[in-house]
Amino acid sequence: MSETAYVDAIREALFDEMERDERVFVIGEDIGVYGGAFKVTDGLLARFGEHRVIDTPISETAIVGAAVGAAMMGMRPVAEMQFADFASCAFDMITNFAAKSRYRTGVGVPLVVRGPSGGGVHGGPFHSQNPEAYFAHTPGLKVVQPSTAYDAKGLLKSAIRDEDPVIFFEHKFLYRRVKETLPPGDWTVPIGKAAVRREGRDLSILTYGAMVWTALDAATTLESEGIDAEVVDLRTLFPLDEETIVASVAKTNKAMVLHEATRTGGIGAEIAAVLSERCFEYLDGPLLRITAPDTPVPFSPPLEEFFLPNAEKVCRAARALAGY
Amino acid sequence: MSETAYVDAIREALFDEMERDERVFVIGEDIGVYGGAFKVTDGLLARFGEHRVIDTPISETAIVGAAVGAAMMGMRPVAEMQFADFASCAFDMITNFAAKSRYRTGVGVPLVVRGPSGGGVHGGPFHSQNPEAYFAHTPGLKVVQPSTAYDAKGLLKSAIRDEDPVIFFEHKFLYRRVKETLPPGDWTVPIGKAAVRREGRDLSILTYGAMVWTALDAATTLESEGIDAEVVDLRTLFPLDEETIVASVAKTNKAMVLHEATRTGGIGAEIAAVLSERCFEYLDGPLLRITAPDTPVPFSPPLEEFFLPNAEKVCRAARALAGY
Amino acid sequence: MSELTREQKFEIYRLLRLNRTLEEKLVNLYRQGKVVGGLYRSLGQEATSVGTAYALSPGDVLGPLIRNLGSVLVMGFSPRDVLAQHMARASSPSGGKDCNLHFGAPERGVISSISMLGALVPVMAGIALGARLQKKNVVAMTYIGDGGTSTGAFHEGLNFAAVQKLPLVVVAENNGWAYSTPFKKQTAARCLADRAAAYGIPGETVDGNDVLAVYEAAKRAVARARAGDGPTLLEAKTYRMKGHAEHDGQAYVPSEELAEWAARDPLEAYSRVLAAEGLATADDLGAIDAVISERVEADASAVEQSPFPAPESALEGVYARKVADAEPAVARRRS
Amino acid sequence: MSELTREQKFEIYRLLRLNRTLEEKLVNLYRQGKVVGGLYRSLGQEATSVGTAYALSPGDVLGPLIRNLGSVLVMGFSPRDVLAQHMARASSPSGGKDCNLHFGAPERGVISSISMLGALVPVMAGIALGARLQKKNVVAMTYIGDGGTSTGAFHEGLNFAAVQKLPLVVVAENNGWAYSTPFKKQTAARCLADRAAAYGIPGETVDGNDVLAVYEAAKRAVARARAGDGPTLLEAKTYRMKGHAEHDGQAYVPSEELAEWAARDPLEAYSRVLAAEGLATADDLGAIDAVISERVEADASAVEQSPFPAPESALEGVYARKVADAEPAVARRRS
Ligand SMILES: Cc1ncc(C[n+]2csc(CCOP(=O)(O)OP(=O)(O)O)c2C)c(N)n1
Ligand SMILES: Cc1ncc(C[n+]2csc(CCOP(=O)(O)OP(=O)(O)O)c2C)c(N)n1
Ligand SMILES: [Mg+2]
Ligand SMILES: [Mg+2]
Repeated sequence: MSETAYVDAIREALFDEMERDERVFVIGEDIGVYGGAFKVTDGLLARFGEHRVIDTPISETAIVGAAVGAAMMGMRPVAEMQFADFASCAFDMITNFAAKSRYRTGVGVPLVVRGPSGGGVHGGPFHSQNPEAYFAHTPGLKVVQPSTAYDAKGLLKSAIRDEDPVIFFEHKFLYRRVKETLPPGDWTVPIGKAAVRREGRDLSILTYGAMVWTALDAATTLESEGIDAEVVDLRTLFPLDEETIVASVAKTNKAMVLHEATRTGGIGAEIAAVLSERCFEYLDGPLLRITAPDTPVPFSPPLEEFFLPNAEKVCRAARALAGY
Repeated sequence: MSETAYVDAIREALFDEMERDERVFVIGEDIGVYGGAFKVTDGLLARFGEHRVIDTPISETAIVGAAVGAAMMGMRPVAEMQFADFASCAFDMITNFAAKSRYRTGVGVPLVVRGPSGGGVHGGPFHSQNPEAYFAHTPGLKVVQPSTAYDAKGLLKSAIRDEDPVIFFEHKFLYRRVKETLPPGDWTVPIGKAAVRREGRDLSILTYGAMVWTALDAATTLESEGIDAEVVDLRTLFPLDEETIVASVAKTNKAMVLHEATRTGGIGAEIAAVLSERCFEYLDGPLLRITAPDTPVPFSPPLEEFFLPNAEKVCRAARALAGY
Repeated sequence: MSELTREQKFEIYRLLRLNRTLEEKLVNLYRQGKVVGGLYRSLGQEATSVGTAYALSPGDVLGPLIRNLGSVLVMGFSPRDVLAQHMARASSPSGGKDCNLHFGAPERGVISSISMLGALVPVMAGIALGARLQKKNVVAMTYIGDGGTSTGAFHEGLNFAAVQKLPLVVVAENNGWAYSTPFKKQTAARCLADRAAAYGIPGETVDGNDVLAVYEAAKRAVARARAGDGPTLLEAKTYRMKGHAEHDGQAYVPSEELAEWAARDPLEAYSRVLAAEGLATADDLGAIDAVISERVEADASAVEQSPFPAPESALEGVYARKVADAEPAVARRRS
Repeated sequence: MSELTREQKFEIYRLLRLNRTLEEKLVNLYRQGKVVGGLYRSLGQEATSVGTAYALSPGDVLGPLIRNLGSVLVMGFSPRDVLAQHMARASSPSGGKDCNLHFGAPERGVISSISMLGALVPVMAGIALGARLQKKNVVAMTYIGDGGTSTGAFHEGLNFAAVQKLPLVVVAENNGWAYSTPFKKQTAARCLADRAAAYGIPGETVDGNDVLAVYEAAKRAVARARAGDGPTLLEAKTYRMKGHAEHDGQAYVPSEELAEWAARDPLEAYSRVLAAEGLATADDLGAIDAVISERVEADASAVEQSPFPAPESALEGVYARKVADAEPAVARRRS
């Protein structure tokens, strides 16, 4: 059987859900005729027509706003941000209208805002951001980021079927670099559940998105050095799957968080808090954060390489931690 | 000597800085003739004229954008958000234009965005928010929140004189409830320095804004129970004064974070991470977070009361922690 | 010109009066400290709210702002709903979670705004879009103040609606002021209808204090929307007779302006119309007024006696299904 | 009508040609994999960039977008700057921190945009405001695409500038497309100049491929701004002859449209004008072209040989003074 790339898995999820449920439609910039800047929506227009594949003006607030309204009318909109960075232009609509509607008025807003985040492709400061922590600090939203094609498809389906607004971050570095054979049929991956990607006894690397692969790389190196790392793919960033995190750390007694987003106030901070609260007795060493530094994402390749976490940095931290 | 309220201290800072430096000007909605929704800018128009006290249309993006441009031209704008909640409408401008300008192009943007945050006045979901963590996750910004009239004045002066963009959150509950006698003359409070408000040996309560007063209340109660709490007022939320935090926790060996913002991904999370990294060996108990729950800010008084942290909740947590 | 029946004309009168009487009661309660939070008046603007909302048909959807008390009454929300909202009671449509006119239910044809001005315009475009996708013949109507038209959200929403030819009517309620900011400091455009050209849609200005004129203009805009001819920007020229909220004495407002507009009170004007058409004497109207006052008083007492929400309900309803506890889980002890 | 001197007319020609030749070199480098990131073309739009920027005076400030290569050349940035940016070198104006035309320096009259379209409009209003506060007679000019006019930031910025009567010229570069989105799906307005009415400011449409017409129109707008008459929205009708970026084959563009606009190439048109005015023969221009090509080639080799930035410089420059370390401090051990 042929392998499906991460980007194609996302398209399949959209396609399947649009076939399954006529309330589902997609809306965004250049998603119709062009099929999206990354071709995620390629072919949807031909199949579903321009009523359900809506090309919009350059108006992120209107895109998300229209999704909010349509969701209130009973539809299931999937709004694309051409780059996740541009969600900043719909920030109010996402964090105040979509996130708070159910709580304030009992009117749920089942919508998905999805788009490519992350660096590694020399996109510069505005096409490489990882803004997930902004949304993970916003009650009412759910925040998801798949690392595999399987999860990309299964989580997006869950996101579309969810009764609440889900912010779905795809990692653009993975679009065509990650592939696998997907099972046929209609399956989903639940929101709110992490996955242990590699079992290990010595320390837990808690991570998500493209960094899952970095962690697995590092784990291979570490193994050869006698350090047995467990790699936990968080998958859902809000609400966190605290049970899986706690179980892992209770077993390994040492933890590090790895993410591509900048350090201060990132998802790693929240995990530190969860571990402080729930795993104090289990921790035999400090929680280390391997993240991008607190700077914008630089453009030039040597700068971006320096900026991004990589397996070597993970190994270095893991060795220090193992020494505790 | 007469006492100066927090709100008046802010006005004095604006007044003094506008007198001292003609590059300083204020811009925002209803700040001129009306003197601002909370009268923070009252009297500035009469003194400085409408060139330097600019009433704008309802356009948060234009307000901050104009401040960015003027700052690039060498001015020192102070932009008011009528409520801090509305900074969401200028989110892109703040986090992408202002925050990243120096890094990307070497052009600094010395501006202040200030406004009232916080609850306790039954303002409902959109007039009570504490959005500081969004901005503390944005490299390039500095984030400040004073708890006293002295700090309000001294920190705002520092913010205006800072070479970089500062997001200055005032707590509206404190505007008229907190007063003190201010020394004469031109003094400032440095950005990036926390203050120990109460020395204690048994545990550290790390907090800021209106919650400093809650912590002090709680400390009084706890004292009568034989628990000696140290209260650290962070004052600057990004970058954090890690030295003061670490010194306090190294002394007390137990820490809790108290903030009014919602829990997940709040400033408390970052502090947990800092302590995990830097104070692992010092902690004799889990770090506890006393915060608002992960919901929007509800309107009705019993709901808001339930939502907000208070001295009782702090005491309860402190007792649990002391028992470790 | 007006095809309104006699009964409808009376209904409009009752709605206008209910708007005003209910608001007067709220002022009263506010002064007694029984209203939680601020009180935003619609005095002098009742004709705009009632006239526009009255032009909708069953199944249409309205997105009111905080001064559109008349509109939510037209849509069938009750004085009790409004009173309970202002008194933050459990029985309020928002269950005490939000304030003033921030409530709604799509199935009842009302969408709740958030405070951020302009945000409702794209959302109401989405309402129209959602309905069209469901092949429902729904018209969406919403409001925007002179101040609100300066927001980016207004622009994006209306532009999008125009491109999509959505059945949307945006009523630009030009009451001369946005908080303390006069029209001239809000925009250099001559009037708000002029903003329509930017979107290639019809813009029209109507006397917002003449309820029948408002109704007729709104009816035309609604008809265009329903016929598939896209959005209309309908400017209603009216005046904010009170401060931004009750705490605001509006010292910044020229008294001549107030006097001029006081003479154009929409209720008095409409009463004169009814009299001139021989439909109602002052006594007839007085009788209606008395019934309304009585009802509002009764509703207010009932609401005053109704409970506040249970504190713990603060934690409910963030998600369809509860996903997280409010209190941090306790630290696990090593076994 | 045009008061341009002979020398100025040649200068305009050189700038147009430099824009095109430099861009051709970038295409070349791009194909060789030497350009980092995307390459955004201005082919066919050179007259709009050059004609508008040329209308500014020393001290004025310009905010270019990514297709305004000609404008930054007019403002005095060099081919080396542009090449170094595209090759992400240490010597680039942004030091390798940002890409393409994202660079600037207020003291050199250029403000760097961010990618978020529309954001530059309020910022350039702020430039004008800042200058006015300093009593400097500065005109600010910026650009917005047909797509960019749909953003809320554009609306807020232009509305604010109009209310404040700021000396701002906003050039709406209508090249028919926003990525794959045609004008008709961007707005229902007939043209971008129609958006001016919403702000009560003059809106004018000019042939964006006629450099002298663009210059004249820009000159008028600049004069109005300088005289204190406030902003102008100047629409330049032009055409995007290449895809959104080099990776985009623009299959969605009708070939007739392309053919039609190819016949209106701004450089060829201007060459004909110079010939018709008897100012320059094809040979004269050819000689100029050769000098430019040589310079661009030389600059490109120099830049190719120049170093990338030092990796650690990724940590520098977030704040005026360093406030935090990149690596977490090590855990302190209990003494
Ligand atoms: C985006 C945003 N900024 C600021 C405010 C604060 N605010 C509330 S009402 C108001 C004035 C509104 O004026 P207008 O739109 O004319 O409506 P009116 O009050 O006259 O009905 C302001 C500034 C807000 N609600 N939303
Ligand atoms: C706010 C925002 N949304 C989306 C994008 C992605 N994007 C970059 S260029 C572009 C098209 C721009 O079209 P237009 O404004 O007409 O300029 P042109 O490319 O034609 O010069 C888009 C959608 C962006 N840069 N900013
Ligand atoms: Mg108004
Ligand atoms: Mg274009």
